[in-house]
Amino acid sequence: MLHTFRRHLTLAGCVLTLLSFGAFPALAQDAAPGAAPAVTTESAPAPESTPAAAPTTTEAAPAEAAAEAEPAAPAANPADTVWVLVSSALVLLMTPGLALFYGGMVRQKNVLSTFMQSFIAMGIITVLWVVVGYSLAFGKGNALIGGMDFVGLAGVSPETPDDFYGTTIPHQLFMVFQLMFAIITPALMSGAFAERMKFSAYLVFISVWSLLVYVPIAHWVWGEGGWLLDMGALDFAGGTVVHISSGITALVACIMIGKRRGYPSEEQRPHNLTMTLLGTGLLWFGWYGFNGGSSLGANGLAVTAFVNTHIAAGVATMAWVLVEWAQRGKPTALGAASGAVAGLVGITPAAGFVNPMGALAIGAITGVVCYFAVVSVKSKLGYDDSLDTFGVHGVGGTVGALLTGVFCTTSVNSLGKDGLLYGNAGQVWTQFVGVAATWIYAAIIGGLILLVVDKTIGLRVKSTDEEAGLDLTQHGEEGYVM
Amino acid sequence: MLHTFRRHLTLAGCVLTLLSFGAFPALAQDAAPGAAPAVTTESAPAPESTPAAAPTTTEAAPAEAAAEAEPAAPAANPADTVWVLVSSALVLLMTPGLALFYGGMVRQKNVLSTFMQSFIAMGIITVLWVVVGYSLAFGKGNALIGGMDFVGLAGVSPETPDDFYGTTIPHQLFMVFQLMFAIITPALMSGAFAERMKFSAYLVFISVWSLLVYVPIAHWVWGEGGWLLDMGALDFAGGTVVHISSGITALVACIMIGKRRGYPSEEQRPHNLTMTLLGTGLLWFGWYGFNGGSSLGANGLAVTAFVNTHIAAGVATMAWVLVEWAQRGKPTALGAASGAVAGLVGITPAAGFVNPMGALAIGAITGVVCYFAVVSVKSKLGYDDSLDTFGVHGVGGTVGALLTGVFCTTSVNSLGKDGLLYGNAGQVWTQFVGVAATWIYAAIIGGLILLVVDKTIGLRVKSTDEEAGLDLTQHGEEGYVM
Amino acid sequence: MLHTFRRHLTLAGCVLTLLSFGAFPALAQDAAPGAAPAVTTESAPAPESTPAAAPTTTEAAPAEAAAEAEPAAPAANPADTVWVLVSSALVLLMTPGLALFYGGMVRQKNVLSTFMQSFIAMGIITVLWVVVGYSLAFGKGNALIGGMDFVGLAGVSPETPDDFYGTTIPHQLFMVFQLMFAIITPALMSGAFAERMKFSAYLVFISVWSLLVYVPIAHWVWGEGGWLLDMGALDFAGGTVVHISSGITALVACIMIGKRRGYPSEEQRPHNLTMTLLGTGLLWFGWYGFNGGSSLGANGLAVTAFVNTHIAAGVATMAWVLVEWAQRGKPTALGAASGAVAGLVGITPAAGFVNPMGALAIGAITGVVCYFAVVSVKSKLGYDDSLDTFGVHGVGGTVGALLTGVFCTTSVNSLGKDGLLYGNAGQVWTQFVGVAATWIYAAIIGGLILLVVDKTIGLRVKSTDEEAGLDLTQHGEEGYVM
Amino acid sequence: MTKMEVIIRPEKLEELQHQLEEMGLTGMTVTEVRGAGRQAGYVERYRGLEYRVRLLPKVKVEVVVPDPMVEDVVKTIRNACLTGEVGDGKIFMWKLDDAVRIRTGDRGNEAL
Amino acid sequence: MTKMEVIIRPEKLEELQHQLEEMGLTGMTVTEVRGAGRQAGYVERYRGLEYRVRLLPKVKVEVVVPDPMVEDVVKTIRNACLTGEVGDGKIFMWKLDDAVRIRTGDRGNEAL
Amino acid sequence: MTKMEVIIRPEKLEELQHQLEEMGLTGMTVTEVRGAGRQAGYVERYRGLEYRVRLLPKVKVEVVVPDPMVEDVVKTIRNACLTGEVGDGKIFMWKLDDAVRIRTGDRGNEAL
Ligand SMILES: Nc1ncnc2c1ncn2[C@@H]1O[C@H](COP(=O)(O)OP(=O)(O)O)[C@@H](O)[C@H]1O
Ligand SMILES: Nc1ncnc2c1ncn2[C@@H]1O[C@H](COP(=O)(O)OP(=O)(O)O)[C@@H](O)[C@H]1O
Ligand SMILES: Nc1ncnc2c1ncn2[C@@H]1O[C@H](COP(=O)(O)OP(=O)(O)O)[C@@H](O)[C@H]1O
Repeated sequence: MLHTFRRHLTLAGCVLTLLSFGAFPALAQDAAPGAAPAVTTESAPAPESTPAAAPTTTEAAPAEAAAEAEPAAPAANPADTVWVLVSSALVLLMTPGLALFYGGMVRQKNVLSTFMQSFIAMGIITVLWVVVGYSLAFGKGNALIGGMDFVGLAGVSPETPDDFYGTTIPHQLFMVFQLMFAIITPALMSGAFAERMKFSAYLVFISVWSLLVYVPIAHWVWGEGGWLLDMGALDFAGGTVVHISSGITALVACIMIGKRRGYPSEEQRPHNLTMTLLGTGLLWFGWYGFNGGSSLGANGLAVTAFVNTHIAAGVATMAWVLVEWAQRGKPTALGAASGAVAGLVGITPAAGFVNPMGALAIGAITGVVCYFAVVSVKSKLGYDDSLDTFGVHGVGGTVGALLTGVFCTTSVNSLGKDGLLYGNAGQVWTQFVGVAATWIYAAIIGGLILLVVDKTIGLRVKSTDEEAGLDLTQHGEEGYVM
Repeated sequence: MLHTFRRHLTLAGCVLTLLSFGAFPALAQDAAPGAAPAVTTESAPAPESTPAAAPTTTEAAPAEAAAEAEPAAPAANPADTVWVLVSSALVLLMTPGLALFYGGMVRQKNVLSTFMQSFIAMGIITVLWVVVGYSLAFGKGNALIGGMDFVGLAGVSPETPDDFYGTTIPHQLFMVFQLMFAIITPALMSGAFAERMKFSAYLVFISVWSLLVYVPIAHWVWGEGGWLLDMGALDFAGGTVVHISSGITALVACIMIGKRRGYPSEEQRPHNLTMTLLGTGLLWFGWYGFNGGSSLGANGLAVTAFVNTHIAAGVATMAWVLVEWAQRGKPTALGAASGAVAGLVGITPAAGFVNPMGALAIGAITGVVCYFAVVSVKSKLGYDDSLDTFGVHGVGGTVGALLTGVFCTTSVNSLGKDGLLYGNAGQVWTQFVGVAATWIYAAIIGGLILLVVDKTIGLRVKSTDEEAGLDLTQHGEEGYVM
Repeated sequence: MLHTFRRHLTLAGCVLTLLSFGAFPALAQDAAPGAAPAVTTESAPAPESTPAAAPTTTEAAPAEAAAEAEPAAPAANPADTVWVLVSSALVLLMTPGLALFYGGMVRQKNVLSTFMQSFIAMGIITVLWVVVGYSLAFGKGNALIGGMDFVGLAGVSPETPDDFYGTTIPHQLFMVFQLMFAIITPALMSGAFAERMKFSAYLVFISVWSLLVYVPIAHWVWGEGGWLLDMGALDFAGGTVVHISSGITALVACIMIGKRRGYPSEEQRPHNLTMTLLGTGLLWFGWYGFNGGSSLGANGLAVTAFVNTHIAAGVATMAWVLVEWAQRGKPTALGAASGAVAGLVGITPAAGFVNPMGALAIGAITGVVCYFAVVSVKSKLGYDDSLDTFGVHGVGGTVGALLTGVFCTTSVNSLGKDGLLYGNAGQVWTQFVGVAATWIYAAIIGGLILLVVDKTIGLRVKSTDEEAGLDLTQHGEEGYVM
Repeated sequence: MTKMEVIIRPEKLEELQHQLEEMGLTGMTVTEVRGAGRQAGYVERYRGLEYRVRLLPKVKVEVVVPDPMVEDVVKTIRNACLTGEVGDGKIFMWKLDDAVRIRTGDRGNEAL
Repeated sequence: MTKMEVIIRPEKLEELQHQLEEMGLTGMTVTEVRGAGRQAGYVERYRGLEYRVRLLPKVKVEVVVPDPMVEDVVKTIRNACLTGEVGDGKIFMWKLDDAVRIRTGDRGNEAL
Repeated sequence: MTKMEVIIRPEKLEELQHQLEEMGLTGMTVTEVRGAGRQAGYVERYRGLEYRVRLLPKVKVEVVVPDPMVEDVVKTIRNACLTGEVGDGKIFMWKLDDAVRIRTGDRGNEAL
């Protein structure tokens, strides 16, 4: 039966690929004739890196629309283009970084399967995104979902900007930057159900989840006409879209799939913490692109997001380590790594809306809250969120999203909002609605997908396969032969 | 005798170094007086990042020549400069990435020697390139080889652009970007004859190969007046120059040096696939600079190359894994890594000439073809291309170069060509000539160099040294003491 | 007692954090109203990436002051901003790179503690720097120390440049770029006293050292009015500030704390040289940002620094390996790594002041001198500078700083100086004064701090803890469970 | 004094150690080994090259006990390590001639 | 029942396992060890510090066989592992008192 | 021929090997093991999950010696490995029935 399934999967994959080829002659003209001379208009002042551009420049649109009306197409700004190119590369690197981060925490016999859960996302999500995902997230649609106009990247120019998203960088660059986020998000979930899910089930699960959960939420929060965007919920770089969505589905998944064999009585220590620490380093490094690049331009907002990201990571590292030291007697390296990631998660929604002292506060609070979520809450409630996807991304993303409503200030970003501390208590409520909607949606739809996958393919490997390890049984390989 | 050789080598190294010092007073004036005020001319519109510049802007030259005639020297464009600076750094990182990629696939006792084959290229090729290699590749010469005008980097300004290569970035930046390519190419070959070549032989071999094989081919394809360039063969970022040249010589080398002791009867499993996967991540990350940076500017072409690179890598990962799954019953992590690299190789010549759907097709096809080259062809023909340099780089580079002739379109890059699918079947023939010339040249000259090295130094370590491992016997070290 | 200390430390940490929160409402207005429209002035020609800007543009000030006088605030240059953003990220990555570099050289039982000594610096120094360190280093002060005007980053704008430091990039970006240097410097020291210092002592030591040693020296060399800057001592990217300061204190520290248990009779081989080599790769990669970014702009100076950095690293790799091969009979991978880092250290002060042939010379000389410092001098004098912080950073930094006085030339950087080879022997003396001052200050104050920490907390772990390893005894973890 | 060499599944180590401790036996020496036997192995493939891996990860526990305890220890081991599936492992045992505690020089049963 | 402890070159493991299997002996336990003896060691140098490494990688194969098979097994081992160069290794053997199959409780030769 | 199995602190290996060599014993086989006994273990914590680690890194040295040398070897071992602190380790010893040098086929004491 698995055998048959495998055949089907292969077939499906090939068909998908071939279908998408079918699309390309129709797209041969995607670099429109108007594109080539576009850059000669660069001296036009308008699209110069706007210093306070929100990730989606709704409010800025009028101002720029004028400039756009005159030439055939607005020109991309070279400096903005470089920054988002670099940021895209940095965000891509986070996925191998995540593979290391998670891979070091599992047992040796599952290290490759854990890596694969990240690496395969770089494959499957790329294909899905360019074929249909990007269009559904960012194509013209309604408040809930995008449209079909960008299917197969039709009309997504590598030269000229879109007139709504990233109006100073080529549209295709905006598309690929967003793709990097779409890749890492499902991979984040793999931490919760590590060491026990079938690879085939995982592959189907993240494919469907990406289209049915990630894509809609991305549209709500960042898409033209998305209801959370229009409501004024702030999410600079993906606190809800990336971290809450994955964190919540991850929680549902680890409860549905059940605990690891032998958990928690058997010894399940991380097999290689140096790997986890290297992963942390790469995540931290890549996160500058994740948050800093979300300014979509080489401007003060990028600097703000970069600096806030760094500060939150640093202070959250200290916060986790110091609390752990006081509570448990020893400061751990895994604690430092966990704190850093928690801080990075926490600052994600806020990075372009708060000042450095806000970042310091958000980092410290997220670090401490995640510490207790991971160390106390989990063991009390008894689920096996094996590598703490929920504890760090779900909780950290939620804390960060709410605190954004507390610390945000228009003195940093005129296209943002003022938060609680700046006299606008309502922003916390707005943030809460965004968070709650994401929680509910990700839990229900994520849960349904898992249910269907479980009933058809089966989520979990056989118990003896779990004993032998997923590397051997799912992939026919061993991580180390030393 | 080896002992004597070693002495000679040391001497040679020192002499080389000292000679190059001798050159420097003569070069003290290399930052010419005109350089400092150059940037003040930046408001001149011409050299603003030209959106469709080919890596070598032959056709663009007239247009810019006008602009250049007016001021003393054309100004470098700051955004273009940043992008190529970053890209150079990214490409450099690919060499340590390659060390990890290969290092993980060998047995533990040879891991350091495999690393060294990459790292030492960062040393020796750097020295050779700045002293003479760059000049021979990119100095003014004839259709076959460059000249001596840039020896010791004389006249290669850090401020002003060259008037032929990278006309919007400082000449020295173009030089160092090219250097990164020159470094990784010989290191690629080390996969074919892994675990059995003397370090001394390797060092001499890659030095000579770099000057006699890499440098001429780079001149043919990218150099001013190079015959393949003038013929209209397209190679955006090194499909022929980098991948075919190294892949073919690698095939010759692994046949000449013979199989590893005990191959294939003894167990020779990869000792650390997590290392290989991390290497894959770094290669993928660095490849954005490799291909994206080959636009030499912060323009739409960079975006095109970046996006195509990503898409091809992603789809080739899926292609390899799915075919393997269908054929052998399990999707492997090493398969995902191999597929990703195959896709990256395949898109290299095409990255700036095709649209995203072309990239999708090239990625899928290269992934599948390389899979069969590695899994079926090799074992049938019986050579020991140990880490599949030929199977991935030779085959993938060839497939990519030919497919460039199929999928290329001037709608993406007006300085490119239309390919088979856009009504110009002749481009496939042009590409074929480029491929064939590279195959023949790299096989013959590469083979001759190996022959000479074998007769003088001897290519292969003693059999007992091979048993003990190259780390101990060539370097007097062990990779792990755990 | 340790227990009590731990409590205190925790408390101190929390208080520190909370205090800094107290500061934030006062800072809510830090993105001043004038900031938003600033970028519209970008077409003003003056602040376009000045091609020969020294890291601190003292001399350039008059020229730009004019431009600044007109608009309310000078605009940041987008291309310069991107380059320094990227460089900041690159420099941050060097700290995990250092963790790998050092971590691979210690024994397995101490690998996590070695990592932690780097990672914790990313936490604690970040907090100290934004609260007070940056202000003391770069705030308006006197010849010896900065002031209090930037405490809590008050007035450090994310939009507009400072009028002295990095006048074409947002002030906050200059701040965070400098922060990355402040992070890695204390972590460098950890190599000298590896495998035997208490984590609590380390944490206190680097906190105090950062404020009392790093901050003042940074002010002397780079700060407005700093006495070494005014004297004309050249230090492009931190030869004295980073490498000599840490190298000298490291030497004092390893003498004060004493040799490792069993050194040198017991076997203390590096436990994982592949880790060290990967670390070398990341350090090399990051160093492009370290040196290249110190131009603070996307200009020819950045290219000069980038190219010089690469050349020196490459040639020093060869120099170390060849000397070792001649002297000891085998070229080692650890030698290649050590040579590369030595070359990178040596070129640091010189990167923006010499031409490529100067870089070649500096790389070769530093490589050879450090080789002998590490291999001969250390064992003769008998101290246990375990991972050769002094031998590489202290010695290499000193050699590089002095050679800067030999090879520097105003033909490369008009804001630099001419050195010995260009007729100005006096520059060597100026450089010597800078070196000597740093040696003396770092030795005395560093030594005093260590003394106080030793008398209060105790520097060294118990002998049995040293036997069991610092991972278990300081952190309650193991690096590998395989 | 009898030396008992016990080959078990890695995941049973913790339980075994726990139960031996409850019997008062804290001394033991543990080695990671790989074992072949009736338990089926795996096939691994690396780029198409196929390896039949018959050696599976096992843990070897060595414990030296006074002769009268041997049968009790056998019982405890079976109790702790039994899953009933092929591959549960073996106990091999033989008499020692002597034992020495390095620290004190104690010999024989005293040394345990 | 005799326990045979065989120290061999790592690269001979596959051949040995193959030949033992052909004799009908599938049970064995394998450990990675390092061995010193007549075989010359290596000198390693790390930043000039010199280490004489006399312990070389070896593999220890433990196989328990019924007493009558011992001489045949010795032959097979020599056949599979002989290179003739110093360092081919040793076989050490001694009689066991008992063996237990954990899964079933079988004792003695039954347990093998 | 007696087999001596010596469990020691890892950091004593070099000294022991040195002293045995001085006695003329170069042959030995070394394994990395983990041992529990009277020596106190450690507590490890990973994100709050607590593990009592009772198995500490030790090194097992196996050396087969002609019977008359046994007591001398015991002395040498104690000399090389004694720290006096708990955890110095043990020596277990038993008589072998035979030994074979694979290279030559030598048997018994000849094979050592
Ligand atoms: N004859 C033998 N000699 C040494 N070790 C053996 C022998 N037979 C089995 N073993 C060890 O015991 C383990 C379990 O044996 P196996 O036959 O797979 O299962 P079971 O003991 O349940 O029948 C093997 O993996 C191997 O390590
Ligand atoms: N006396 C001994 N006790 C235990 N193991 C030994 C002894 N002598 C040799 N060995 C083991 O046998 C291996 C091979 O021995 P060696 O003397 O090098 O070669 P050969 O057996 O061919 O003479 C050694 O590496 C060691 O593991
Ligand atoms: N009964 C035993 N069987 C096997 N190994 C033992 C036994 N007792 C101790 N050991 C080994 O000896 C080591 C040292 O023993 P321990 O009791 O901690 O110290 P000491 O020998 O100094 O009293 C242990 O770590 C373990 O490897």
